[in-house]
Amino acid sequence: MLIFEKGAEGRFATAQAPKVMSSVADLPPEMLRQTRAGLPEVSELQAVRHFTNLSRKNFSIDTQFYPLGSCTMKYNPRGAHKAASLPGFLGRHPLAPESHSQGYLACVYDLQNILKEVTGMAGVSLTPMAGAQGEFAGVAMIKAYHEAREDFARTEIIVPEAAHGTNPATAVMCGYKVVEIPVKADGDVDVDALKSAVGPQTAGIMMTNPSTCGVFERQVEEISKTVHDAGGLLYYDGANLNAILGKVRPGDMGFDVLHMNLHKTFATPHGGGGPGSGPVAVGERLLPYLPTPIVGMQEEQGETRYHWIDDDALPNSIGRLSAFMGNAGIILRAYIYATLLGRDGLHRVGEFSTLNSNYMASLMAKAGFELAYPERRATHEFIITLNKQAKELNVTAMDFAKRLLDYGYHAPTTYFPLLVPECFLIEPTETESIDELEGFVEAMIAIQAEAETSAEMVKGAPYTQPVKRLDDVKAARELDVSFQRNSA
Amino acid sequence: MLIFEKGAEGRFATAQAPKVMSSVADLPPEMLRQTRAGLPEVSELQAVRHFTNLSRKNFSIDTQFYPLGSCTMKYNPRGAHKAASLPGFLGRHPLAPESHSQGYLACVYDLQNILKEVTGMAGVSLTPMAGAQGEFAGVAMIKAYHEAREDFARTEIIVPEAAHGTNPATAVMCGYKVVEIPVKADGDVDVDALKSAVGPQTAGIMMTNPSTCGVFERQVEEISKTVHDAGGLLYYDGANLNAILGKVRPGDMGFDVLHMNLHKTFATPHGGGGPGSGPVAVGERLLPYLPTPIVGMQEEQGETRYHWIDDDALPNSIGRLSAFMGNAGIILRAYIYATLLGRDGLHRVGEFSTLNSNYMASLMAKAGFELAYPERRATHEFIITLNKQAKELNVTAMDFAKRLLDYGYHAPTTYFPLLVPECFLIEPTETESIDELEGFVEAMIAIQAEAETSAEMVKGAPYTQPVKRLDDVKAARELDVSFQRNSA
Amino acid sequence: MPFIPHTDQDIQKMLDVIGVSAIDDLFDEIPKHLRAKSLDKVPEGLSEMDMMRLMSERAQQDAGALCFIGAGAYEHHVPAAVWDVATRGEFMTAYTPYQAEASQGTLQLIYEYQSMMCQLTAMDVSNASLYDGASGLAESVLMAIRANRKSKSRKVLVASGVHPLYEKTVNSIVANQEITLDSVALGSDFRVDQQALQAFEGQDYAALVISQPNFYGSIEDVNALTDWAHAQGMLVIAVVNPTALALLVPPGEWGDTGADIVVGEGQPLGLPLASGGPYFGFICCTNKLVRQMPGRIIGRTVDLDGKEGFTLTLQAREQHIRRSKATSNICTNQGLAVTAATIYMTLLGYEGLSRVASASHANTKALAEKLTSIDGVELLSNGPFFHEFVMSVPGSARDVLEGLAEYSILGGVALSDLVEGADTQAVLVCATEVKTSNDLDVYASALSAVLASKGSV
Amino acid sequence: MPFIPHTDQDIQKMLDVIGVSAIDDLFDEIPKHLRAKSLDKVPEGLSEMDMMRLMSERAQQDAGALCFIGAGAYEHHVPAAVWDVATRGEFMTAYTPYQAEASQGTLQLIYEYQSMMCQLTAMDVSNASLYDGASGLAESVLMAIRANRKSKSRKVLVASGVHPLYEKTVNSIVANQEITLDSVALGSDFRVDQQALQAFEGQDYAALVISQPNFYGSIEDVNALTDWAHAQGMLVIAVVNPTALALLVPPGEWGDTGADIVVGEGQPLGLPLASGGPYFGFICCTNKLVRQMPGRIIGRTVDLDGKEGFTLTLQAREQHIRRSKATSNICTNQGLAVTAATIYMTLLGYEGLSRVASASHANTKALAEKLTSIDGVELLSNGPFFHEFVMSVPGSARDVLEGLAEYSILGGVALSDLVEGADTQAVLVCATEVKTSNDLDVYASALSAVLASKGSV
Ligand SMILES: Cc1ncc(COP(=O)(O)O)c(C=O)c1O
Ligand SMILES: Cc1ncc(COP(=O)(O)O)c(C=O)c1O
Repeated sequence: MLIFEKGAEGRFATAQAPKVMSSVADLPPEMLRQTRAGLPEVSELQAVRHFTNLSRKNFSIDTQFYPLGSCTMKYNPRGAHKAASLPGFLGRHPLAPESHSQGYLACVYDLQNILKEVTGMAGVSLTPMAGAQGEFAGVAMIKAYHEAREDFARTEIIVPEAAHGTNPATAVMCGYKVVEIPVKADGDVDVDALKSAVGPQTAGIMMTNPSTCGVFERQVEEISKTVHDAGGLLYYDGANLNAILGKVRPGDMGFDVLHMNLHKTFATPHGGGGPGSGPVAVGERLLPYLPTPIVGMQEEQGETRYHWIDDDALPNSIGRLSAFMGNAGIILRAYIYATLLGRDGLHRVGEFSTLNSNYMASLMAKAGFELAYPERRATHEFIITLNKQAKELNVTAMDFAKRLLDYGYHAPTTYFPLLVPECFLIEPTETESIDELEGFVEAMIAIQAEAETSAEMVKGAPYTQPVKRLDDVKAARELDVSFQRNSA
Repeated sequence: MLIFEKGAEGRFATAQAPKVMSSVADLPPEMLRQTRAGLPEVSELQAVRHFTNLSRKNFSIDTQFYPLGSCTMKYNPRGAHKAASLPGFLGRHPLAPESHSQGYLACVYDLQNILKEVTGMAGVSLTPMAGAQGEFAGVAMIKAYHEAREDFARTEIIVPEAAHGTNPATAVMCGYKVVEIPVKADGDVDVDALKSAVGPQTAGIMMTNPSTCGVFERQVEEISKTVHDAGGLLYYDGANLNAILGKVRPGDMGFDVLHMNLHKTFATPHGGGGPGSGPVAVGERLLPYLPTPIVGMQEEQGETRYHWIDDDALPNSIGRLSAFMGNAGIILRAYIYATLLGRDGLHRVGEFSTLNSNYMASLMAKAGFELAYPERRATHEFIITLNKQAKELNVTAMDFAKRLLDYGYHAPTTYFPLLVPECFLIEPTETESIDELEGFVEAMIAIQAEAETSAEMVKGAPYTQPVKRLDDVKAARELDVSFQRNSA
Repeated sequence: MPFIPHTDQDIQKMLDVIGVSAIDDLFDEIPKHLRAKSLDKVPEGLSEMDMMRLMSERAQQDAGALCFIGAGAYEHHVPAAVWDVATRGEFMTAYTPYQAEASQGTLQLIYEYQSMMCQLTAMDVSNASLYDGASGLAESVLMAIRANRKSKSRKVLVASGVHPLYEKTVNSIVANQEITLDSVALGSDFRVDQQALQAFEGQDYAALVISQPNFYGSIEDVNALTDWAHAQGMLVIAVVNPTALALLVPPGEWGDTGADIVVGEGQPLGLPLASGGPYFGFICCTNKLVRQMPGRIIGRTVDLDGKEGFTLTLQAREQHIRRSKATSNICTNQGLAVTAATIYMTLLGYEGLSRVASASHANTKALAEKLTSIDGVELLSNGPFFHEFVMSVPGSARDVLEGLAEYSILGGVALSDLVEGADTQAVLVCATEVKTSNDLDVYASALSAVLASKGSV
Repeated sequence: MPFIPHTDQDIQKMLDVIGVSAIDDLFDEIPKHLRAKSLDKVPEGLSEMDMMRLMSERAQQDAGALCFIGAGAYEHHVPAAVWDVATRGEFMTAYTPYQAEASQGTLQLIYEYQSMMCQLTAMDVSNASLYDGASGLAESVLMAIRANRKSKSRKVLVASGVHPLYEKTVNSIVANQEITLDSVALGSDFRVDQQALQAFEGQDYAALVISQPNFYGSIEDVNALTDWAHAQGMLVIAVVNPTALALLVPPGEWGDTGADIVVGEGQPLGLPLASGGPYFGFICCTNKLVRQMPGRIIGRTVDLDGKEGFTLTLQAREQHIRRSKATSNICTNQGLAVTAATIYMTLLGYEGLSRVASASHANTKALAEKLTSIDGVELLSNGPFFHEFVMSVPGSARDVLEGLAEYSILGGVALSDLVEGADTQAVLVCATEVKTSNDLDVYASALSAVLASKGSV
């Protein structure tokens, strides 16, 4: 039942409002609202109960294994949440003077440095509010770079076909044309195709490495040389940074700019869809274009003072991407996570996420599931294809995914990347124990057996969730996206 | 699966321990533990996931209507929890000097005064840690009173048969003999029986009013006179104070001493079984015997100073009941609750809890359920008896209770008070909306229909909970109260 | 190993199954010379206890001031229940509800959120959130350009009472698509100058951006502006404060036909100031424009048994389906902030939100009176205002604010810090419902003291 | 109406169904002259916002000191996850698990708690909690009196290293049943004086109470004490600190046959200092004594389908069944505190708890060295100690502590405040793992300064 259907006219959580209704008689009457907005009218208990019960209808890391590929659903340390929620942090106004901001600025400054070190880049701006905005910032910097050199001919961004949807969408938002290049059967980019695609019209390439195919792009140096020789720049989509944290750095691979997804690699909570944080890091060439604000530091007579670096100090910046400085609370959580792990801990992330993924891949292969790239090492994630099951048993990846919910596991990412048919992109992360990994594989084996003997049952799954499969077509055709009192 | 079964040897949540293992070489080796204690060995994620999922197996106020009679399961304001969890309160050591305790002491002092006012008594001590300890303190004060007067002949405490089990158990803990007196068919105490029970051996009577029969004891003044005339004192079990808050005060009814259940009347969370808080309030006669510590206040040159009143200042006190001062955090929450409600709000508690209860009673009577005391007003709770259903359909109160769980309602208190067969003691509380009350009655009506047509199905309930009905006999016979690694 | 559960035995077993002898072997496809050395510049890890100590010290450094800054972020009372419930693991540690059946909690909540925003704004459709108000305005501009069938213009007109940082943000974003913004000058009452507006009559703009209340706290004549814009063939983009919506005419009712797109900063709805985020941008529009909407939208539908359920809908607008043809590149949005806002709106209801709005207004009026009764302090906002006003102080606003900061009072923002060319004596001040009348007095006497000690210059 | 959801329509409908015309009519069975007037002395209600402000100010008054007090309540790092999970509504707002099927969360958790306590203490059985350590000791004494079949004595012997406030509490409770406590004197090393003990040889006591470490922080020779008591036909009641159990021989292994009853304060297991509560008392015993155990016990069993499940068991010991014949009157216990402790023990594990214990010990040793290197300060604890020691300061301990408090250092407790007749120069000091070496230095220099300013007298 919707919260709107639970109320009664005139009911509200009285303790939550200022005691008296102050007069607004001084405001122009024609500017005043005439109709009551139909917000819910419930008691505090009704509100708490409603939303508590709603929450119980979710899968989450805290309740289930959630191996959603490309999303790095690792444990979100509760300590990070607690520390970031200290009153001093929650109460700080974004425009508070620097004299009242040294604590917060210190954290931002320290995180900038940590991210520089783990990416091997020269500068960092934390302001982008998610991966996609980080991409935007990165491509906008590439554009600013070419324009500063009066190189206006560069109108194309190259994107491998396995790329995440945000990559081409971002390129277009930055005013570029998108050129897609194919990925080979072994998961690596088709470098020949790349070579024939590059030219004086090439502004740059957007790449993920490891790619969304769950393999490490082995020709990264050749790709780098090809694009650079053509005068383009290399963008690194850092959504998969978890795989290589501490093992290889984007800066060392030849990338000019990248974004990170702090909500993935740096373990900040995903919040049912966000907020995230998508800092950008750049090499020397792009330093002047970093989005603002950034935090700088000065030592003065033994005293450390942190200060904002804004457009005035960085006149060629691509500018501001949010009113203030992005998702400050997520930045804090990421900083805390890095502080808890330290250099050794960050180094281990790549190792153990890769170990977990390869272990699962091995178990699944041994159990007869088809790996999309059987000759390759898995990175922090790997792909299986259920194409055979779809063809022979008429049980699709979607069916396996839904049935997994009945076994208490969140489904992996399905049908992405698009180039592998009936695929599961499986990312266990380093924080899951061997028991969970094995449990998931056992569930898959059990579902395979079910698919062979009772395909219809599997196709009807899930059975144990608050709802059965939903009618998406109806949802789009008979659009109902807002409750109307009389539509109930 | 038990948490012990999820671990692996050597695993633990590393971030939670001091970094280095310090040496204990200076301690006598024969005093050092030789065997590792078999605590769980799990990661932080495993721990969070395990206990989060365990919590999801509970009914609670935050998730369900929970009309457990005699327990006052009302909404626990989240604001009270938040304020009581402020670092200044959580960090205060119980033995901190008064100079560093004025904030906390002020809250205690204010609550003492509020409780005096709502009970109509002369003095309050907040130290008892739950209702039963409050009872203990109260009866111990009665004993101290008689002994101070060298009246050693008083060896009996009178208790109506409807009394809560803690009443007789407490009397015995205080070294008294228990004399039970009957309750009449209309729910009131049998005053004739009382009159013949009292005498020079009577130390006092323990009474609840409204009684656990869910009715107001109409002869309270006569009872008071009878007991007082015999030289005994009157103890008021305040577990049901919610019914009369702001409407009638125990002090005005003639009681000499009472305890309150702050976790009931003052809305502090019940915590899956506790902690509670059971302050005692007394009339003038018992003031010297209040348990310590208490908080006093002095105005000095316009400055307010709060201070502890301990055994030194109260030499006839029955003494201390805990190492420090009871469940301080619960006391804070109760104070905050009273602060949020204020005088008008406290007054409304009795009114609306009584309104809700009478409404439900009326609905149930109209639906054909049998009220235990149909001629009486319901108080904040009321009793129905399912005796007819048990006899005619072989569907017992227990069966109805279990089936209610399937309908998403926590069962009322069952089989208490013992004098009403197959009873439900139903206490909705004032914080539940009319919708919940009606929903519960509808569920009862539906179960009644099920009982008439499919009794066996009802007797097999619940079906939607994590487990079906449990084998209590096996639990007691083959006692398994502690996990052994090899018993798994 | 913090957060990594593996024991030595686990690791050995896993390596054996994989068939390698060391974890490092799993990286053998990475060219050796690219392999990173240790991360020297990253400090050693801390235990949670040591981390908490460090962070507590830092948080303490920024704590304790009495804050009268508004300018786009407002201090309101946040009911304790809001974040207690929003941070339940099931809300906080889930992700985008791709598996609808296992995400009905988040999905229903967003559907309810969308409904509440439609109620507040009097619009037909809301999405599931954008990043923040400023970037949300950029998305609205892009949306208006796409949506305005009558105009081919790549220009948008901005009533210059819009937040200057929003304008900067919009520029950073839309300039890449050769979209430009022009501004209408402001009158001396900090409201749109009708004269200046007339100068744009007949020009081709895709949309007019109207802020209500505007950056200076002033209440604009939105009805006239809306009708004017529509008469010019422009779409109307309303930038609104959601608290104010409980008092002021909702954008869906502006002028004859209402605004077309409504956007704003969701922070006042239960989000702490928190250095600027996470907040969230809300965006609503008319039914007609729904297919141009950026970001996620949740729809109500039924399951196989005909039971009500919720799911992501109209995904064909989104990047994961439409890629380069998507309405926006946004993917991760501000889910948890929306969760909190939904609980906030539920707890407050229309009645509560109205009281918050009117109490904020009353406090701000009272503060303006107190401060401007100080010698040399003048009220510059001479039109009606909501919960912010502009005053002029003797001497430099920056200096005065610095002086106040020494009294632990953050007295507002110097307009010239944010608006190029603004009066250097002007301060933008805000007082919401959280301020007591004593707080206002404390501000007033500190200001008197600061001015006195500066010799009033 | 705060927390009351009723609208006027609701009320009218309800009154109509009941058949009365006003709420007041529902109270017509209460004699009119007894009806209360308004509660004048209770202040007016506050909104949550105003309440938070009031409480924040009060909390702030007590905040900020560096605390070296132990004496039964210890400051340990509490992992953030502990209370985040423990305060989930389903744990916090449920009650005693009477409906087992709808309470498996709480029931399984308590079963796990009981198992952990048995592991820590090396005992067979644990209950679900008592109120606190002190009242728990009273219950243990009552239990021992009931349980000791060999002795009809109503006396219990207490090794006087037991916490003085525990002794007071026990007395308040058991004196009502004419049970008395006698104390064995303490030696100069703050441990039981063997000579004094011998004096009780052959006397009839139901039990001997042994504290490990004792109130003074000293480690007792528990093996000898246990064997001596058993030889005298006394049961052994062990009072232990649960953190110390990770380092020291568990009571189940004391002497030849182990302690019979183990009791203690659970606070160190994840509970904040919080002015003294809620904490919880734990109690464990041998299988033989289980039917004498006070309080609730959870058992593992199976459901109708043979599936594992948990339920209250041995209820025939309890007041709600046995009434006047119950083993105790306890009903509501300390459920939520136990929930937190169970999560704490799970997160720490044996390894973590050992490190907490040894780091606390190391810090205390270091502090003792630092403080006693100050002129005139002497270590009185000359036997082995765990995480507390007694030192002697020049002049009055109370004065010195007051001096330290002005430096925001709570330097310990003056022994004479708690122990009648104790040395007025003696201070009991504690340093747990939360203290840094800098904290210890801060204490040491403040103490030097205080002593210097007092002219060292
Ligand atoms: C490979 C890849 N790139 C980019 C993104 C976009 O990041 P965000 O969702 O934070 O905008 C994602 C997110 O899912 C991703 O998986
Ligand atoms: C009538 C009555 N008296 C006393 C008590 C005992 O209170 P507590 O459980 O807080 O010890 C209860 C608790 O359930 C009760 O209902």
